[in-house]
Amino acid sequence: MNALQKSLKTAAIAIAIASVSGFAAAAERGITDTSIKIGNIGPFSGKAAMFNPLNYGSVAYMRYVNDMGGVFGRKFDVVLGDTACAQAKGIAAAKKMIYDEKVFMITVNPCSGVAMAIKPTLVKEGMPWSGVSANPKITGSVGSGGTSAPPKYMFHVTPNGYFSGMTMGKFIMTKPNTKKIAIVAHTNDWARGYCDPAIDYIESQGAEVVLDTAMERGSTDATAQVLQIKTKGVDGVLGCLYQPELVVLLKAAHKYKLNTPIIGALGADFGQVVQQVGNAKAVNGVFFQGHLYKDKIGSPALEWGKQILLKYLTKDELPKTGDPTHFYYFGLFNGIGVVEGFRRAGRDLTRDTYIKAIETLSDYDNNISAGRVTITPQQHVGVSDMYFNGLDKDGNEVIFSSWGKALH
Amino acid sequence: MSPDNNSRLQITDLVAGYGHNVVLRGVSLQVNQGEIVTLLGANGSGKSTVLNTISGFLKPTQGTVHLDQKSITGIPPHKTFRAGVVQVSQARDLFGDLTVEENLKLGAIIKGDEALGLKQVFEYFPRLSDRYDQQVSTMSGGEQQMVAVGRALMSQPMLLLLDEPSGGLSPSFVKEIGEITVRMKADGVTMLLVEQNLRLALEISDRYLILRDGKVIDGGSTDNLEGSHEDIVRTIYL
Amino acid sequence: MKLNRSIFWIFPLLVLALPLVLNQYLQYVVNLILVYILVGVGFNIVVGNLGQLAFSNVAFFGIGAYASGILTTQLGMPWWLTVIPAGLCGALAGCAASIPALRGVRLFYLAIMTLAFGELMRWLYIRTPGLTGGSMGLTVPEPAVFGWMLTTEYHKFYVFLFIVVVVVIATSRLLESRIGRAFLAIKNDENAAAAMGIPTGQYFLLAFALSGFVVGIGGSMYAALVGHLSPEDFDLIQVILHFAIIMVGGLGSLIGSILGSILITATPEVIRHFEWLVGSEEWIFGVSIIVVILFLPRGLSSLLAKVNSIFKDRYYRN
Amino acid sequence: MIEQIQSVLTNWDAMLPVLPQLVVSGIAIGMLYALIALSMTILYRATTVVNFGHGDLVMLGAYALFILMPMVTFNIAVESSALGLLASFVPPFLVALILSLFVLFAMGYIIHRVFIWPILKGPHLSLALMAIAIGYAVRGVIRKEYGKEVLQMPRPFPEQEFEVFNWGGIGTYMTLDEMIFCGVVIVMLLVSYIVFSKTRFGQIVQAMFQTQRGSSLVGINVMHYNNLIWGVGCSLGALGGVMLGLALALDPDVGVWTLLRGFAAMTLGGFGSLYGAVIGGLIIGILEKVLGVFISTAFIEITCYLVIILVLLIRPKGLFGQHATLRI
Repeated sequence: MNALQKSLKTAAIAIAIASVSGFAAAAERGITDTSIKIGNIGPFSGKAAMFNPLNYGSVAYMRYVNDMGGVFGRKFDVVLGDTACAQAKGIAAAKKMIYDEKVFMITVNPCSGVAMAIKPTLVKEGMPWSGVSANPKITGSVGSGGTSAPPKYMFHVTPNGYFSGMTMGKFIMTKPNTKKIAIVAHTNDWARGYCDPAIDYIESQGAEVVLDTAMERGSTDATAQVLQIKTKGVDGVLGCLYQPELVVLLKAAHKYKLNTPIIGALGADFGQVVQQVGNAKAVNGVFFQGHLYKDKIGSPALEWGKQILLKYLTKDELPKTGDPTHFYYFGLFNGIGVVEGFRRAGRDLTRDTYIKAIETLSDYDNNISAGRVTITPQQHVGVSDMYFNGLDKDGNEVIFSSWGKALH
Repeated sequence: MSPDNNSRLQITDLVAGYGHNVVLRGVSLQVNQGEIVTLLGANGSGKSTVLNTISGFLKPTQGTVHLDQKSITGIPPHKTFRAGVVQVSQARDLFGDLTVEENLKLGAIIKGDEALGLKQVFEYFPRLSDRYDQQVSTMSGGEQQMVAVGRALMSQPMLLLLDEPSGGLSPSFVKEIGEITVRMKADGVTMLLVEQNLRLALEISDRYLILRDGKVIDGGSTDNLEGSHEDIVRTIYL
Repeated sequence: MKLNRSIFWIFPLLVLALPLVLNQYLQYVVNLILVYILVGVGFNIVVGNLGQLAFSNVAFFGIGAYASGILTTQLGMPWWLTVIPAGLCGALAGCAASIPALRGVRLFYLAIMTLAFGELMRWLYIRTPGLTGGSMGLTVPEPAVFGWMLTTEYHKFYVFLFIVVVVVIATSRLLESRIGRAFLAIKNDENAAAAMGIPTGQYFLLAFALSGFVVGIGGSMYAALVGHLSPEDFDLIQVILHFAIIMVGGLGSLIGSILGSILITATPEVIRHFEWLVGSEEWIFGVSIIVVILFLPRGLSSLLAKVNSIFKDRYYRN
Repeated sequence: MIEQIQSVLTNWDAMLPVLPQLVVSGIAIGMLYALIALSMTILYRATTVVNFGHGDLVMLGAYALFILMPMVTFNIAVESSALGLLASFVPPFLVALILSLFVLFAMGYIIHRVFIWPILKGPHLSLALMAIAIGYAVRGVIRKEYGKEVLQMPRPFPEQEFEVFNWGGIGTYMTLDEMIFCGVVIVMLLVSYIVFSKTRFGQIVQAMFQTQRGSSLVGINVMHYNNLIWGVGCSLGALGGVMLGLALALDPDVGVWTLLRGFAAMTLGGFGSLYGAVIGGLIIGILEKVLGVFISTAFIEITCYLVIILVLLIRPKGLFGQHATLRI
């Protein structure tokens, strides 16, 4: 197709759209009067595929909204893109969304490395991005782990790694007489995204991180880590680990009678971890897992979310066994925020009005997260606190806001 | 050519090769029971290919191979072995890290009477009974050749294919191998031989066949050839 | 049909016009193909031409990328000045990787040893956060050439194309020379080559260094293209990718490396095109490689060679 | 580095009492490496092909059990025939385990017959890439179906730990899992020793390891035995996969981790040596733990790489290896 034909075709489409809508909004890519195109990217394959439910949680919510009639008559047209959590593929996924699919915005994107790699393109193109990746450098302003003002079009509805990690630090520091902390982390950007801010916070509170140990993906044994921790005599352990390795660490801690609290980052599902450790004693009073929601997963307060997930996801998109896990709700959390932005932006939707609308979110109760969502032009991270799942004396699941203090 | 009743091996119009490279272009030959036949020919004339096609390492594209009037055309080596065709290859392909005993016993692992075989082999090669526990890779070429022939005899084959039995051996070993071959023939072993050593070949075999460019071009009985090999040499190379 | 070898010039000339018809997404994919062409060409020197089973390629790739990244971020050098140093770092790593081969480690021993070398390098990227940014990764600034910023994929394309054409032609010349013939001799029979008076040790070193140099430049381009390096990019998945490129393309064939990198880089994007296939990339990729090995054991270049003998690589015989 | 050495020296007194524990858990984890190395060795020993995709087949073994388990449980509950009654005495886990080993045996047999045998005469590289590609495809299918969540292996027995012995007030512990792993590996080692040195099958395998053409010359159906051995190697690997699944969780990516540990154990023990593979696995297991505690946990990951590189540079045939023809 030569340039002339191309421009003619573009003109024809533009005229057609303009004649139907008659609004300036038609000039904005990715939206028509009846649809909003959303790029939903994430690890559909590759070694971080366990984070894939984040994508499906968001998809489920948008399908639900579509079923309710959409936002101002516009329904979401969600395009899925596989990043495999690898930079080169992630960039391809994002560029396809931007230049080929011409989406209105990109969302979910759990992998920090990919988010960092596509950030320059997003900024250049003015492409809204609402992600769940941990690295504070992605949307961080001065107050949330970054060094300057947040990028205009990029935001987290959820907390980023900076706030989550810092809350892990805060939580352990509320335990009386906490002086020495040990870290067990994977050697990837996800783990460092949580643990580094936690270390900064702990050190700022006058306590000491005496040990920062590595645990590789796939490790089947944490003897070395636990024995090192034991010889240091620490008061608490932060475990920035994915679920399988977290389970291994907890088992080893129990085996070697390490009676120190272990705080998990957002990489695992509390219920599953407890089940997989297979021994309530090994978990009780010892293990606390970062938690974002207003109540326990599976509790009546979150039943509506579960219903949406079960209704709007296909069998392939849901877990093979059991109920939707924490990551599905995390995806919902992101999806609700993104959709709320469209509700607030009104009928005359452009990228600028959308971002302005998002920035009006203030103390917004999304009916799912424990913390209220607040986004301002200076602060593009929606939630800055996190809570912790744990078992109480009777072995019941409780959400703690600080050491020994239940949320409800 | 209809297979006649006395024939042990009957090959008709065999065409075979490696990929696009056709080596045999219609070989026909016959080996009778109790007979020793030698294949002669220049390098690359297809002698070893004939043996490999008989024993099944190579599938012919045309032609048939019959053993005792039963077709063994194109069947894999382990089946031709069961049918009674055993090859002693040029490279010998012995189990180097194993002992003489293990090598011999493996010769009868699929088929054959182990005790009978061992008795027979030690009759032919008394030297091997002294080297019973020696690792084969530490033996000399001649001794290895003995193990290879011995291993082949373990299954009491109906047809023995010998690929250059004298290759790379010292004159004394060549002589010994020759004598043993004659003794095996006396015991009724049928053999098809590929041999470069013309003197040895004509001494031990009943008939000879000359192969050139993948075809049998000449042949005859070795009985009335005493001393005059020049004709044969000329046919092979010119 | 009688063809002249000058038709090889047609390809780079044809692709010059690509930016006119491609959007930035497809242009990015083309740029990625250019990166992997160098990876394939470099890898093929050791594997295809010298016939050694060495998986150290990913280490060279990573070292090249990180060298470029570190020089631009730590020393503030413009990207174009770091391309050659990145290649040299790769070459240095190549020399290191040739040590086991020089000590007589061969075949599959060499394979796992170089595999371990690659993983060790990845460990090193993680453990030297001061230089490499550690597991958080290293953000590389926008590449610059003579003060010009390569802001779009189109800009990068022309620079990359120039580098690839120069490197590929140089490699081709080298492989057609005495050196290439020596590699071939070593590949066919190492002892015979030594007996013919070829100093095999020197040629091993040369081949590994050369491979490292070419792949290192590829790594430098990768750094410029992707803009964010993380240690996980240089893991064993990358080994499979590189390996697939040269096997699918055709061992020891320059044209094969080019075809292989086009196919291997484009396949995931084709799968991406069909949204219902999302998440199926891995098994489709695996199955495709199996099919190619079973039915086209000499790779795509053997198909081309059948079309016209001009595509037959003169410095490669099997 | 110097800091680390200093810290090791100052912590020596504190660390020393945990040494027995490190050795014990090193042996326990080493047994797992040993089993995987053993399965790779058996495969290599008969066919002289090194299976670069073995890790993914090990992983598949664990998933096979996971997939079969509900089917078995269901059938036993429903079936009321005599066979069902008989089966109800056998724990479903055991049934599922045996079935999954059988499935992996069939997989190995078919993989060799369909994908490896036709290209066996081709270049080494094709073989290596073929094995890798098969593994990659297997991983892709599993990930597509089961990759979205962390699945738990069904447990045949509760996790429990025991104090093995006590030294100056510091106990050394072992879990039931670890004890069973050790038991299973020792049994498997004995079984494979007997099979390979005392049976006709073992003699044939021995012969094929020496020369495949020579084996054809004595009438061995080389293809068939190669297929069988691939089956045996894969099902033995699957047993390792099941243990791995019990120790960790089901993870489609465990293959790479497995493969490199297996290689390290094989290299250290010497290629082709059965007991070498086991001893290599044990040494690496212990080394990982000791280096991990005394130097830094960062060394756990690279222990196996360092072992591979150092062994191949210093003593390529490993501890008990013998030289043999390699076909990759």
